[in-house]
Amino acid sequence: MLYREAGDFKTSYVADSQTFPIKFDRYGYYFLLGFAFLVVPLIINDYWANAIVVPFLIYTIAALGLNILIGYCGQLSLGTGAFMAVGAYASYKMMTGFPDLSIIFVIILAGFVTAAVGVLFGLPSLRIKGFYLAVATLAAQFFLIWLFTRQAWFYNYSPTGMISAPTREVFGVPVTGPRASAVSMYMICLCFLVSLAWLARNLTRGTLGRQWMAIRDMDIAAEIIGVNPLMAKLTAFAVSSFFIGISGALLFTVYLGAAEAGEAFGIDKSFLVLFMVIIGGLGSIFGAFAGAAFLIVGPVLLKLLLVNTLGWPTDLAAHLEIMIIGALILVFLILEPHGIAALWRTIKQKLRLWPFPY
Amino acid sequence: MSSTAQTSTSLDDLCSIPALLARNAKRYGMQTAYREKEFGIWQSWTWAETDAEVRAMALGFLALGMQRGDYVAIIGRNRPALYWAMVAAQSVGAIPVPLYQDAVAEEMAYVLDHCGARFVICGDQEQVDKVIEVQETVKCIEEIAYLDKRGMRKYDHSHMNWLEDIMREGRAAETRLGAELEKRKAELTLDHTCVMLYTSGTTGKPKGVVLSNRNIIVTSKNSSEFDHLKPGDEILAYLPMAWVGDFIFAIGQAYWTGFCVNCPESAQTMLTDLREIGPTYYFAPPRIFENMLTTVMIRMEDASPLKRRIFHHFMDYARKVGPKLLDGKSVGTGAKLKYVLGNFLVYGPLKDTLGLRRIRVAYTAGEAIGPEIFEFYRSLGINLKQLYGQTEASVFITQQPDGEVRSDTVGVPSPGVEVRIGENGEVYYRSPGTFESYYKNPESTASTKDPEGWVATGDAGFFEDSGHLRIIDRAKDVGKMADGSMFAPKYVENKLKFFPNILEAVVFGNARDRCVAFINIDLGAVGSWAERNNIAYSSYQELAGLKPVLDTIQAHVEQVNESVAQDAMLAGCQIHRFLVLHKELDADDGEMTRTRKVRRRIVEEKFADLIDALYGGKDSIYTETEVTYEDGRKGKLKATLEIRDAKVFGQTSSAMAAE
Amino acid sequence: MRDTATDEGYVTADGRKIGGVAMEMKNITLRFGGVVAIKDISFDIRWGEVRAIIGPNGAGKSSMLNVISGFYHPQEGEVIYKGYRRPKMRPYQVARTGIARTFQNIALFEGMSVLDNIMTGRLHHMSANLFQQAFWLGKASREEHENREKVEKIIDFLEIQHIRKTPVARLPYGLKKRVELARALAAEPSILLLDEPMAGMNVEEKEDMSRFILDVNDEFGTTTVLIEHDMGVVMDLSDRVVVMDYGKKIGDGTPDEVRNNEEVIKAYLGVAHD
Amino acid sequence: MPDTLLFAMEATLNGLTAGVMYALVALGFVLIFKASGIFNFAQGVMALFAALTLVGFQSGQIPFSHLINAMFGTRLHHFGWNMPTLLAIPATVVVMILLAILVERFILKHLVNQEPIILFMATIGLAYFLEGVGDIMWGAEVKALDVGLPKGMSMAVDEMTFNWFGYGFYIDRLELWAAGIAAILVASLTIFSQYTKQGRALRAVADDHQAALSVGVSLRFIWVLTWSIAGIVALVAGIMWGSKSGVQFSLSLIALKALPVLILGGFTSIPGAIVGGLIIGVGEKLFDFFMQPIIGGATENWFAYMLALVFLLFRPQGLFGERIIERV
Repeated sequence: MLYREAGDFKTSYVADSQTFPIKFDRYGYYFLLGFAFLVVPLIINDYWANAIVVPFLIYTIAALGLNILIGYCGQLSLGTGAFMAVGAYASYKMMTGFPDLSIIFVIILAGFVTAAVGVLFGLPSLRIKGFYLAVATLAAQFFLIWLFTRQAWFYNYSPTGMISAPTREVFGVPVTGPRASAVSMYMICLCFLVSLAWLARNLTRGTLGRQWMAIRDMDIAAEIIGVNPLMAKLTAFAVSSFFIGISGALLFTVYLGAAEAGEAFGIDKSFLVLFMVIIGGLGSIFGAFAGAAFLIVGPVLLKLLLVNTLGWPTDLAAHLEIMIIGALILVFLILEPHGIAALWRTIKQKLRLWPFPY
Repeated sequence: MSSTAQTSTSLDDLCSIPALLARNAKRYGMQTAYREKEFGIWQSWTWAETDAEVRAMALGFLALGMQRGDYVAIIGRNRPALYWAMVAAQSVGAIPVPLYQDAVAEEMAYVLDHCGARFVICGDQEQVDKVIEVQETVKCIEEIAYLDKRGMRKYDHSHMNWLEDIMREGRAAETRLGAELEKRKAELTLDHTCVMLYTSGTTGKPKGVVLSNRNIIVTSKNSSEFDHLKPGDEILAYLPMAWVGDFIFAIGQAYWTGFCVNCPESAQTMLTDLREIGPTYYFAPPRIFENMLTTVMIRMEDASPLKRRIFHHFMDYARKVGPKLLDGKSVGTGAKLKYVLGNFLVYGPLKDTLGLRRIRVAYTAGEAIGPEIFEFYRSLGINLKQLYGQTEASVFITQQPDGEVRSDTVGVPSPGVEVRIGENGEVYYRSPGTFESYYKNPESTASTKDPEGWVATGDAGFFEDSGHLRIIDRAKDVGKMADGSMFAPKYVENKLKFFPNILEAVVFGNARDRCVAFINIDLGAVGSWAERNNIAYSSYQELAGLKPVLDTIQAHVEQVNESVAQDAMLAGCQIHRFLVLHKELDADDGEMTRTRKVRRRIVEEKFADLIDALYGGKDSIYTETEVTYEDGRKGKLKATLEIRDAKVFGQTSSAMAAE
Repeated sequence: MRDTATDEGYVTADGRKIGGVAMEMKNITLRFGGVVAIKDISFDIRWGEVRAIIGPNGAGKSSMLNVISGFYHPQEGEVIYKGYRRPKMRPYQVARTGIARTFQNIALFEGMSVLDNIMTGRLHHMSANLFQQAFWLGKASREEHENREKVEKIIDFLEIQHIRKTPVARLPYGLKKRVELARALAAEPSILLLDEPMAGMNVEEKEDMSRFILDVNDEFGTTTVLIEHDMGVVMDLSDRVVVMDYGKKIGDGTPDEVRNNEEVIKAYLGVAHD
Repeated sequence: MPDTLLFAMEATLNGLTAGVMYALVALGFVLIFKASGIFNFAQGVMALFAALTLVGFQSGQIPFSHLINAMFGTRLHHFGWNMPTLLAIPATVVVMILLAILVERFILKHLVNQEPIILFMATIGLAYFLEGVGDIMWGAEVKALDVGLPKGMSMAVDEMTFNWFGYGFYIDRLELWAAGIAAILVASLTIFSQYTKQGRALRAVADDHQAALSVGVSLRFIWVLTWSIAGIVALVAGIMWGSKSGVQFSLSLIALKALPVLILGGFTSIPGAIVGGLIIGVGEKLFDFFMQPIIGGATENWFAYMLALVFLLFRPQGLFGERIIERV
């Protein structure tokens, strides 16, 4: 209905293969960017930043990463939590080890460290598939968490076993530590998210992305037509872990400020991100955003409704939340196995064909 | 005369298509001249690039030894390179002769032989094969060039070239032949032949219509100014290149105004390509608009009830308001607002999915278009107009100016065209577009075009008070009634046939005092109506005899009478009595041609008894008719037909007019 | 019979020049555990020819194709390719030596569009590294569009423009087969392997496919090796035919030579009823 | 005899008994995986749920009392009577069978012939759902479970070992019982699948879905059946684990522990599950026993997975799983 496509034709492959080939979508996208960068910073307050916006941004990054691994390369992983922890602890060690190093670099480097670890635990994927691989990643999950909780070096022998982020500034504005303002937290996460989403798009649109998908759809055939499984899978693990590592680093340095591997990056985190990817839609970048939004905003609204409005005990609300999330996942898998992204696609198609049914 | 005189002076520097190309390359160098959907995207060429391509091709042609006055046949679907080939041929002083690509070898053979083409330029293997077949009989062909390399490797290339190769040689020969090419281009004047187009004559062999540069360029100039065409306009070139219209739109007007010509990927993808491009200037014969409308309706049938409701509601509204708005008449603000809403919900998306959203000017011509079809597009806010023309006139004879559009006229004489009605009602015209002659056929030239340059169209028509021409019928079919007033059966029959319920109609009345008609109902339409109102019927004959059916038909007839009564000249053609035939007119029984044209004479003889009954004033008649069944058996069909009187209008006035 | 690698090609009935030996199978034997799939088979493939391997179901044709494409590694015998003995390679390495193939039961990437599927065939021709791709720097995007151009030529050649952007999962069987051929062609292979290209097709589709196979060989001079158990089709397509039965080679030569070979006739009468 | 060795032996014995628990849960996985190719991640939560329900019945709790109170501001908690264990257990069994039916009715039926990954995800969703429901039904606080199984140090073992080595091993009697019950369970399952009609149907489906369907085995019935059995196995596991260390969320985590067990044993082999369970049980105890001094304790958290991982690299199809031949 809203689409006006007559005369919106392509005279070059560059134009034809752009991210938003349809003018209408393109403008919508520009509008959103403008809104996120220019309007939100003016209206955002601490509550919104902490309750919804910042976690949304951070988890979207993680979801993007996991989506690359599962959605694009078809390698199931339950180690997300641990990889986020790697990012977090790497950034912590670097911040404390090299106080003058810019936080930006710290976070990016943390990403690279995680990528390395990811590759290490990705190696089995060359011989193992499906659930078997999932178990292998569980090994990563539990081993790494154990490492971070039991080996004092990782938390600088602090008596509590906690790690806490010192204040760091970007252009003289504190973005981590207690003095960081909502806006600065928001902006740094937003910048990371936008640029990482852009990277993800580039990687998935080109030959590497196609190799991933080939492996996902039919690994044997893929190898026979010339895809090197080793390269494809390991790059997927590396890139995915890079993303996840960065989100972990942000979660710790910017959002939590202080963390303990056990409860900040436990197996439930792995599942949370996994759900984001499933509900959002496997193999879709938009899906990562949708899924994260859904699972971050949903619970908050639920809590607002049950606790603040109906005044129910928080623990009960929490249980209900778990139950509802579980139910939602089932509903989604049954109604639309390909998640919100697919839903969105169908709606869009309808709009484009309006008033015709096909 | 005078008009041509003054234009010719102003056109001295732009006296040929190559000259126009040169101007465009200078003036619109960076603007897009051609686009073609190929390899997934719209390959584009600016005017400057086009100029270079054409030059390379022209030089190549020179290198191949193309002479002044050579005839160059061009066969293939609309593709930029083939258009360039025509211009390139003109540049070296040769004359392009585009042919219908779907023509069978024999037809092709006649044309190629008749114009003595030395060069043939083919789109692809299929065409080349035809030409090679033709070459057994036609000896004049010396060189064949083809555009699409696919499957051509195995052919003997001693007298065959890939167009690309020709161009490469041309570029190589720049220094050697450049000067010669310039010379040849400089020689061209307004009086040189621009193109030769063969009209698929209804009777006898096709005739080669010779059109001079003056014809094409002046006509293009006038018609472009008439519709304010401008650079940046877009057209989709999908109609046969051999058809004069395509030549005028895609070369004449395009080169004059410098707008962009888009070629679809293939015939199958035409509609999707149409949508992608979204032309601003569009021509299509009524048939295409009709099919489009049908598909729209079919697709809407499958839409959800709500959608359908919205759609129909707003479409009905549009029929009321749309045309008014288009003609710039005032309708209250409320109505405007509702139209805007409708535009957002229905019209806009609809036009967009059809690819008609950006249209500024659209034309239809060739045959009468059903008023409701015409109105449908108008009401969507598409500026669809009618024009009347023919090859001999370089298309334009009359056309409808913006804001004066009606479904039943073909508009006012195009700028520079003089039109007069002969005493037998035939339409004559004279214009700068008037063709030079029929190639190698002086006698039919003489018979069509008199010494003062007046050309007989062969159509009968008349001017309304509004100054709009209305075409009635082929002149030879128009007769006189007893009272001497004009008898134009086709005109009335067409009006009847616009009703979906009526499949065929035959009107009689030549040299009689009043008109009567046979009617064939449309089994599909009426049948489904019967089912909807669960009326049982076993046969066509029974259905045709049903009272409710006859009532509806009568209503239709009377409607037609009313509209016929509108214009004095034809008021006499109103149908006083009619009957619905008990059988469908059928080619197997010789009542129609295979192309479903009614054989008037035969019907008249075969159903003489019915005609007498109609004039005799009986109100029913028993008849037996011999019929041929699918399996070839013959049989007798017995029936008693009800004859009805139809209300006629303003009889007296017409009678007076007649006296 | 031309089994010796020495002579320099021959000329076919329709006058095409066939070059020297492209690939030679020397005494190939392949076992799965105890089962012998291929037993001591030798034959050669020449540049520019259409070479068919036919035989009843279970004759070991597909296994042979899998040996050529390096998916199976024969226990005995060697593959001489472009004059050199081919060492044991992973399938993807073999693919990079210019051998592309299609699969008997279609192996397209169901989650991707037709275009992307065909683009995967081009991956040897793309060398932008991870970072160039991540930032879509010059090389990555340039490569992408250069190769898109090549792919579009193939799409045009196989007349599948109208389904360019459709997800392959939605395509009918016949078209899928064509897309798979396109993917193999996109690799610009020196040897093209077709595994029952016409399996499960109706007559008309078969005709189309044969036309395309011939056109490919004709247009690009691609050396083509194809497997079929439907004898008829093969005979008009191929220049030389190897006939297998129960893992053994029972005939090799021009279609006519093969047609008149008793063993072949026996073998085919034997399975005439299945 | 050196003490370390004795301690090691003790650890081994403890490991064996712990392994039985793992084996019990793994058993549930295998059953469902064999019959429906579904990797039922919710098995552990089912155990938790079963245990919670059992306790709930015993103590006569009112289901969803918290929810009801929250909604209507009532103060409900208990019916005021306690159900005898011998009644509570069958009741719980009924609940588990009901659950199986519901699962088939509302989930599996709609997910037929989806890719395994989707089904796996679904069971994760189910796990979350059940966990939430369990907590809401019976409250999330840690509960003690007592079905009258003997507890505490087994004197017999203590004396015996003391007489042999002059050092008495500490073995919890409960764990001996657990081992016994597990053995019985496995035995009866084997008998069931060998000698009953349903059992054979079950095996048929496991071997070849299509074939089974064609001979008229109702897949839906089989699913309900297997999920019920899995439910009962879960109940047993729940009882064991619950009476040992109380009914609490950690119970659902043994599900994760069962994964490596399956890796070792292979997803489709019942004996595999048992053996795998024991290996892991013993392995992690011994590993912890020897490595604790060097790298610190709590290695049970990951040892099992690492073991499985290393193992996978050499034998991707598991201990008893059949070899995979890749075809094109």
